[in-house]
Amino acid sequence: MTDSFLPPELLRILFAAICAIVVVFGNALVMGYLERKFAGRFQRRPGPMEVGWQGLLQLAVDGVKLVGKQLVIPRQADKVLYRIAPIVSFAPAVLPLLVIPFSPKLQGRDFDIGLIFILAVVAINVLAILIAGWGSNNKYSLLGAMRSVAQNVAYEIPMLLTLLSVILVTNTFSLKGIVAAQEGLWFILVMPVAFLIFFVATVAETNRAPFDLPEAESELTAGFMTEFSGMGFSLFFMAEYTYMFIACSLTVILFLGGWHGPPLPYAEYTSALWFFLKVYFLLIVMIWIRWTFPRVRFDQLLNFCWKYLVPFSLVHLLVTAVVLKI
Amino acid sequence: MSTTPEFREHRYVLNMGPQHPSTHGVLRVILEMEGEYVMDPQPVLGYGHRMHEKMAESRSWPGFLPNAARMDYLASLIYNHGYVGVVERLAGIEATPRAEYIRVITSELNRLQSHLLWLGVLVLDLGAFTPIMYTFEDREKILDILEDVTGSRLTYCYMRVGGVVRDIDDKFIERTREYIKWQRSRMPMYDKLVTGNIIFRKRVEGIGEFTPDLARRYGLTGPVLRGTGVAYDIRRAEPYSVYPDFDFEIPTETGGDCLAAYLVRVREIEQSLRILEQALDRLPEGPFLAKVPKKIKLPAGDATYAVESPRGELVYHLTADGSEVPYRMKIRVPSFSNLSILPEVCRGMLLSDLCACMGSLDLVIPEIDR
Amino acid sequence: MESRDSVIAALQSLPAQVREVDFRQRGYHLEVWLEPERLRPFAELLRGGDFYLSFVSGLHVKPALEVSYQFANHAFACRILARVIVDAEHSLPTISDIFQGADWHERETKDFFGVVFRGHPNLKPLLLAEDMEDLKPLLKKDERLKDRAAVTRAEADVAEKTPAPAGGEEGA
Amino acid sequence: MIVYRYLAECIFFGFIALIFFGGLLTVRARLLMHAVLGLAVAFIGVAGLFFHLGSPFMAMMQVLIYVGAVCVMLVFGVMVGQAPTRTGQPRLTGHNRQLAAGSCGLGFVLLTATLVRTRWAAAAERVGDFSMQHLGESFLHRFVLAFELISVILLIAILGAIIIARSPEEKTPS
Repeated sequence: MTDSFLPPELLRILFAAICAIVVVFGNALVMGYLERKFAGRFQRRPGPMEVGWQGLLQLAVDGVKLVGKQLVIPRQADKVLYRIAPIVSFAPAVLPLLVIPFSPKLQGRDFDIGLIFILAVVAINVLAILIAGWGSNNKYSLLGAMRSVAQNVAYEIPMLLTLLSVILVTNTFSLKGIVAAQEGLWFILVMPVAFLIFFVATVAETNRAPFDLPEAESELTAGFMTEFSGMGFSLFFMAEYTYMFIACSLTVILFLGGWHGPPLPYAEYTSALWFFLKVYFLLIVMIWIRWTFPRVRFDQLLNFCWKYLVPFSLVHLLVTAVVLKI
Repeated sequence: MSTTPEFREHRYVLNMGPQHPSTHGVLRVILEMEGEYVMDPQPVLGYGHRMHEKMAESRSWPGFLPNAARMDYLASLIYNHGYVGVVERLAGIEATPRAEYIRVITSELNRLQSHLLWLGVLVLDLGAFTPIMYTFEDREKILDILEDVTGSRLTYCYMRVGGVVRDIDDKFIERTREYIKWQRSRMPMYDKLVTGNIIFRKRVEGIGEFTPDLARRYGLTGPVLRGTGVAYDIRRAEPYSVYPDFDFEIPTETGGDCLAAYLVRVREIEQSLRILEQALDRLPEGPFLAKVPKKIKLPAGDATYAVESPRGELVYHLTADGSEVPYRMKIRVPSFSNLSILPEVCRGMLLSDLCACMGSLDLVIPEIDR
Repeated sequence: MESRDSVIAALQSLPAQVREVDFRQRGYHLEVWLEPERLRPFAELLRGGDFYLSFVSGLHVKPALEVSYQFANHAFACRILARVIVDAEHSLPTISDIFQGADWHERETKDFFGVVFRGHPNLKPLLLAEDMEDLKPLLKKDERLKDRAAVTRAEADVAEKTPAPAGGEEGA
Repeated sequence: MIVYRYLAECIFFGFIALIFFGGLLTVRARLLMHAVLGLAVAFIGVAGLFFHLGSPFMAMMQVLIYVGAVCVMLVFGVMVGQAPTRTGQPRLTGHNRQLAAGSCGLGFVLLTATLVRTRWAAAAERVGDFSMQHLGESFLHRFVLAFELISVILLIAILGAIIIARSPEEKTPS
């Protein structure tokens, strides 16, 4: 029994929540900048250059612009749903950051079932996209939303199956435990196929090119985001980058050894550097893919999942189980 | 629409355009959809209709040239060429040899920039952003070259009855040669980045297939027709200007699908470069503008002049009544006929494939609407 | 049909009035005059001969509207310009079931000249707005112009014997 | 730890309120879509209760399956079925209203009877979360047959759904 008004555990969680929000905004800024700069470099142009040194402040300025923009609500839209959709998409994006172990000590809370927690919370995003698509009262939005559901439901399966392979090896749902299990050997070396399947599935789950069908701008104008402007749009935008960050964090935790790397002083905290380096490496790979490949077609997308990824991940799971038993 | 006997309940209507990223202008396509399948696409034209044919009847012979440039903003010089061609044919005026060479050179440059833009835009329609930046980089070089000699970047008004308005100089020739070298060095990159891309190929292979006979029924011309294996190019079939002097191939493919049209266009880039090289080598000396009366009066009668635009057969059909203005000017534009096949070919297709299909038709909407 | 001569023979047996013209002067090879009732057999003949329809166009001349059809062939150089005078009701049979591409061209001609194509499945305005059906912008409102056009047509008939005069004339 | 106690109480009643709010939204909504979303809110409330009662695994499953899958499927069904027409459902009228009231009353009576008649065993005081392990053991040892039977039934249901959905006509003209 302590006499303090607020127990330290609660303070810790509050602090972690604030940090998570900082990470969300910081990540959106960094990703926005990286995306533009890399896109620029891939396209033989400099990217943003005007605001700040090398265009560093461009994203901040864009943010101010988006916040200042009028929120246009289509007359025929379902006003309530239209308004809450970006919030429903954005709010759950913060929660997973509370359980991600950036370093042995930098973690909001170690959770026995951290992995399931992340998957459960992220699942709400699909609902948000559906609400957005339906609430806008626009056929393009609706089509985008429907594509999104089919895609997310389909790609969740190979993702979960490959994830199960890792769980079989580590015997824990705790993210910290999974990272700790990779002390000597990263799982990417043990299960390269699982890593590939998982990464492809996460690209699809985060609606990134070449699987960006829910917002395919050349077919559906902007899919479920068609009618959103100003803050509504920027919340979706930030949510998308946060989900990308979470997806890549998961990949790093599951396959790339989390915070493990060459030793650093004060490693319990500073090894977060390795974690972030790996995450941003994956994110840059995602950017690279986006600016290189055309978009796949809807039936190709689903065929790829059901005919290749699901069987492969099933076989992989089986092989893992057999090998472990032996 | 009238082609569907009854409106089925589980179908819904999707209005694509007049403002839509894949219609490339103010084209509107009313799509009757079943889920993601397009069951009945019906193009609605006329959003950019300016009645050029009527305007022609109130302008003097040279006065219509700027109008001709504004129909197809990607092939203005070829539209120039066709127009001066039909006036010269009816008036019995011969352009000087140097002028004809300059016309061919500038027309081919124009064709190249049109094909380059199309290449980028098609891939953009399929969801890849980067190639259009590369093609714009190439295209910019052509536009710079043409800007120096014609004075404008897009809606050129460069040709005149009897010749062209300005001569080309050594600098132009040198820059064009440099450009040819540059473009050749870029083609392997496009081969790798676009043609060899597995997703790209899967997106265009077998999409929007049609046969030579279907193409004939709809009056399709240009690369879309050549994609079905018919080597029909006005530059060869009814040679005009000095095209018979040059050695070039008519690329054809047999697939008849989007991929075939794509491959034909990409190979045409190389052929245009070949024509350019030969024309620059053989460019004759002499005046660039024939002696032409200031005010041209055409004899009564009619004449046709067909040229090969980047999109197909462009025909000017002119009826004169002996006065200073055309009595009737009919302009047959290739995209008009090419688009009319859309309802037939795209029935039962996925929405994404419709975008690919429209991209491979290479539509220029102001040309269709005139 | 493999050559221009066989096309001429086939057209003459239709029967239609065929005239070979100088390509260098006119830009097409054959000029054909048709009776309205011969239009569809003519189109079917060309359809069998693997021609394609280049365009359909109208021309406002003195006796009545004239509709011209231009066809060309992929296999050999043979561009045909067929002229048909519309009948008393300003109408002609459609050929859009023979050459599907004619669909839009006929609609356009209806827009600009008000020619009614009998049997056309969907003769709604194509390029003009729906409420502009009565505009017919390319009809000559000016009687004087129409007179001149009538002269034009007469001269074209005469030109059968004498080649068309060449060259412009010096302006003021 | 008095603060904890109060916080816990507040959160508990907060979740109860959420469930009621979601439930009310579900039954009062005139649009099917709103009803489903109300259901999602109620599910989240239930997940909160699970969490509160010391079974985070059940809570996560509640969110993952009921919110993330069942609700999404329902919404999907509504969107596909109702298409973009969004005229609300008409309010229940006389006959239907009586039927609804009757069935609700019956359900309430049955539930209450069950609640009252069950002899509730006091839950063991737990330290930590072993619900997951417990669940896993029951599924794969004690109830393995029932578990497998359910999966077979689900498989048959999915196959049936696919067959029904595909039967009317082949949509893709190859």
